[in-house]
Amino acid sequence: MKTLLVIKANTFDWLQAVFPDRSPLLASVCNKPLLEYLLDFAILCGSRHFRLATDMPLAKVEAVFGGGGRWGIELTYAPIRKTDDLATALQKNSRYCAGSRLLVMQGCFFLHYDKQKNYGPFMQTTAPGELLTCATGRILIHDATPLKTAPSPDGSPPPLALTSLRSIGELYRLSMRVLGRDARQYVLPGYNNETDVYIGRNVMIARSARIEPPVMIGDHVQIHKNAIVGPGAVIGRNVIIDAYSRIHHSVILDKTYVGEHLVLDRKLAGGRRLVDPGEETMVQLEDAHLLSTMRPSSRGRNRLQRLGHGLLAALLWVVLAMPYALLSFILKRQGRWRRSEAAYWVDSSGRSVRLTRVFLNPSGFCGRIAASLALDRYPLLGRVMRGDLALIGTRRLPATAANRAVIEADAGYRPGLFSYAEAEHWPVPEYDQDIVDRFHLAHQTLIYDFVMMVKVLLNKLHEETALCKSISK
Amino acid sequence: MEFQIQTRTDGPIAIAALSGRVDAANSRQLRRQFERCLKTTNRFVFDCQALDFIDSSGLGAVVTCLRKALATAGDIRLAGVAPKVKLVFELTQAEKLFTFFSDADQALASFADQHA
Amino acid sequence: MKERVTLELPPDLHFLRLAAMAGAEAARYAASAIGMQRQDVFTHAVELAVSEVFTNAVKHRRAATPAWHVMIHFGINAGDLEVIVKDRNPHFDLDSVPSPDVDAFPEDGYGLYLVKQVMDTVTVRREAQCNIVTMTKTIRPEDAT
Amino acid sequence: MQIDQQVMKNIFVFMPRGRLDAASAPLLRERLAAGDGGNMVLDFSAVDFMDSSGLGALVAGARRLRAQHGDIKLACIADTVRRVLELTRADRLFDIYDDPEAAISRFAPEKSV
Repeated sequence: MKTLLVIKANTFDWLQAVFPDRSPLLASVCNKPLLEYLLDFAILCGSRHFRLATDMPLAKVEAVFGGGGRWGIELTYAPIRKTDDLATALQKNSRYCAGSRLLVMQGCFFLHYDKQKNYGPFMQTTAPGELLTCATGRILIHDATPLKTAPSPDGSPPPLALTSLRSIGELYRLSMRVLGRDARQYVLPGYNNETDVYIGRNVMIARSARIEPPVMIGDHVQIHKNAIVGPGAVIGRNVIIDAYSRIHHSVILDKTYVGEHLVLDRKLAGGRRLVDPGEETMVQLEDAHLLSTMRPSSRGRNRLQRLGHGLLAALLWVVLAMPYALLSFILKRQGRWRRSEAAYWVDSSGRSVRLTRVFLNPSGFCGRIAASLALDRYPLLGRVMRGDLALIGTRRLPATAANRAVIEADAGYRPGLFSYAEAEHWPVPEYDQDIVDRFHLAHQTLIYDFVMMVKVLLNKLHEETALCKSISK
Repeated sequence: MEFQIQTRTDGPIAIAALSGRVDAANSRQLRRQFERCLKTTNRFVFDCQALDFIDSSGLGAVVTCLRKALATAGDIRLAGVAPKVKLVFELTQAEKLFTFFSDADQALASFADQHA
Repeated sequence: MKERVTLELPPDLHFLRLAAMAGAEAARYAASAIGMQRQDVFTHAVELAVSEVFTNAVKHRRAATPAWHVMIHFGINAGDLEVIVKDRNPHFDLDSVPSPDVDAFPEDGYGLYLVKQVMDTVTVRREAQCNIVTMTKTIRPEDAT
Repeated sequence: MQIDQQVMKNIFVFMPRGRLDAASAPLLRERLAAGDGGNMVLDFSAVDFMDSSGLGALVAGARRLRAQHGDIKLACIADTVRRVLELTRADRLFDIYDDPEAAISRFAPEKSV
């Protein structure tokens, strides 16, 4: 048995209208992409091949799903055109479709099934033709060869139903239904030690925060003091719920910052957008401290701050001068110290400066010491003293047009010699660090920066010793 | 953002039509005009029919106005708040401080009812 | 794990395949050293980027200049791969190269656009009469959902 | 690069082999231009790499043929080729089949009308 999913961009117009920057093919219910539910179902049906035929860009989907190896199936992709109907899509995949029973899914819908049931026999003995249909999609069985065995009359078929997806409201209600009622029917992401509580990896929950089931929390989430999450909360990946905020019966999409003292009740929020799924109204907030993106805080760049950072930098400059002179000299001779220059944006107004980058090879005794003292950043201390960079701040972005656009859109940019994410030892890809950086930027004070700076330096020391241990093993 | 004073049998009520955006750019102006009016009356209707957007400084100004009105035993009633503007009130819990009416006439009438 | 590999190739399309394949191999080496699950997309991205940049270097060769080589340098680090391509062509500014209007389906001009799409960072600088294109791509062991 | 060519049901079927890059694209461009309009199927089952030069040749070929009321259909593209088509959004320009026969038979009935 094979499965072919035919899904076109226009079936997601409703989602694009509200969240134009999010890939519709990765739209998820309870932190699990719709597509993954379909993959799971296909596997339950005994399908070992799954093909996605679509007119939408696939790069992001491919980055997540790859070749299907993680699910133990072969997942392939086929581009079709906007105007292609189902017959054309089948013809374009005729080689794939030939020679086997084929489960065809067409459109944008949610498929209700039960992971405990065995769908294999049912799928093999059901007569070809349309199986289920809803307003926005259908599933059918194609088979060129007649049935080998007659359909078994007895035994009720396993549960199977479609829900159409035409609006944010429907997507929201589906999330609430799966979380509150149907969770056991699906394989949901996260650890599940307690009934109705699913928690992802690297989740920080303050002691005074409260979690009220049913709740689902994605990976890399921070929930700060006195926040209340649940009942009925689906929190995506890379989300920060700041102090005293409450999330009830709501969905928070990936990469969202929820500020302090806010209440989200029966809402859906993603980035700066806040949606009331009942009324289907949407507002885009401009206040950084409310949702997601932060503006450069006026206190972030004031003179006192700069002076403080400059003085700290000067202190480091003096303390590290000897080790720097000695080690950089040795490492240069060993060919383990190379420097280059590149332009970076230094503030959100579009000013850029050329900064020295040092590539330090941390192998060998001297290399390890140099890396643990972060000597590769030493040449940039002068920039901190001059006020071009903060000692600790957000990740430095190279001066490219694309990054300029990023800085302008998400204005919480204060490039640092070190980034806050380094203090947190944030184990996620670069682009996810940004939200952590921005969080700290909103909370920073001079003392706070000093503490974070110490953390970074300790991390550097620890990282190197950990690396040595893993090498010596 | 004009405050108009309507004289009613039970005393004057000020109506302010908020339109477009209320944000950092004009929230101070709102507060100043409000305070000028406060000398005449402590009962206000903010007609938000044409209000498209409010940010936190705008919201802050409206809440400050409310506190001042309440301090003199008055009130501010909001009329015709669009759903998307109301979302911001809900998010920040400012919603609990205000009474909302579908249009300015009802908001005005509510003061009269109360009086009777 | 840090390795440096440098190739010097004559500015001739006969060596395009060699350049691109070297890119693919460097990427494969970097990816497997870190235990990356899905290497094919990463490897293909680097192969494509090297192919495009080398083609550019050959195409914009100044006919009158004496013999010179295109230098391709791979920096294989623990977390990312860095590719540096150096040529002696007339100055070119990355930001002044327009993106193709993909809706009009032009017949050319996709090269740098593709490079920017598949690599994480692309910068060009001018140094000692050379264009130095630096591209990096981060290796993510596994982006589990 | 080598480009095999045959005619099936009055349709030109080209089968390039190897890599479609700046070194080989001129050859494909030339072969596509040599066809006298009409319809073509490009069987890509032996192409494992294509960059922007190869893509340019394809787009140029498709434009020329379409101006003469013909068309190009692609068959059996590798993932690497598919990604280039997608990144440049050129996948919207071509019908892509996983079987050259299906592409040919899609042309054939249209011809007989």
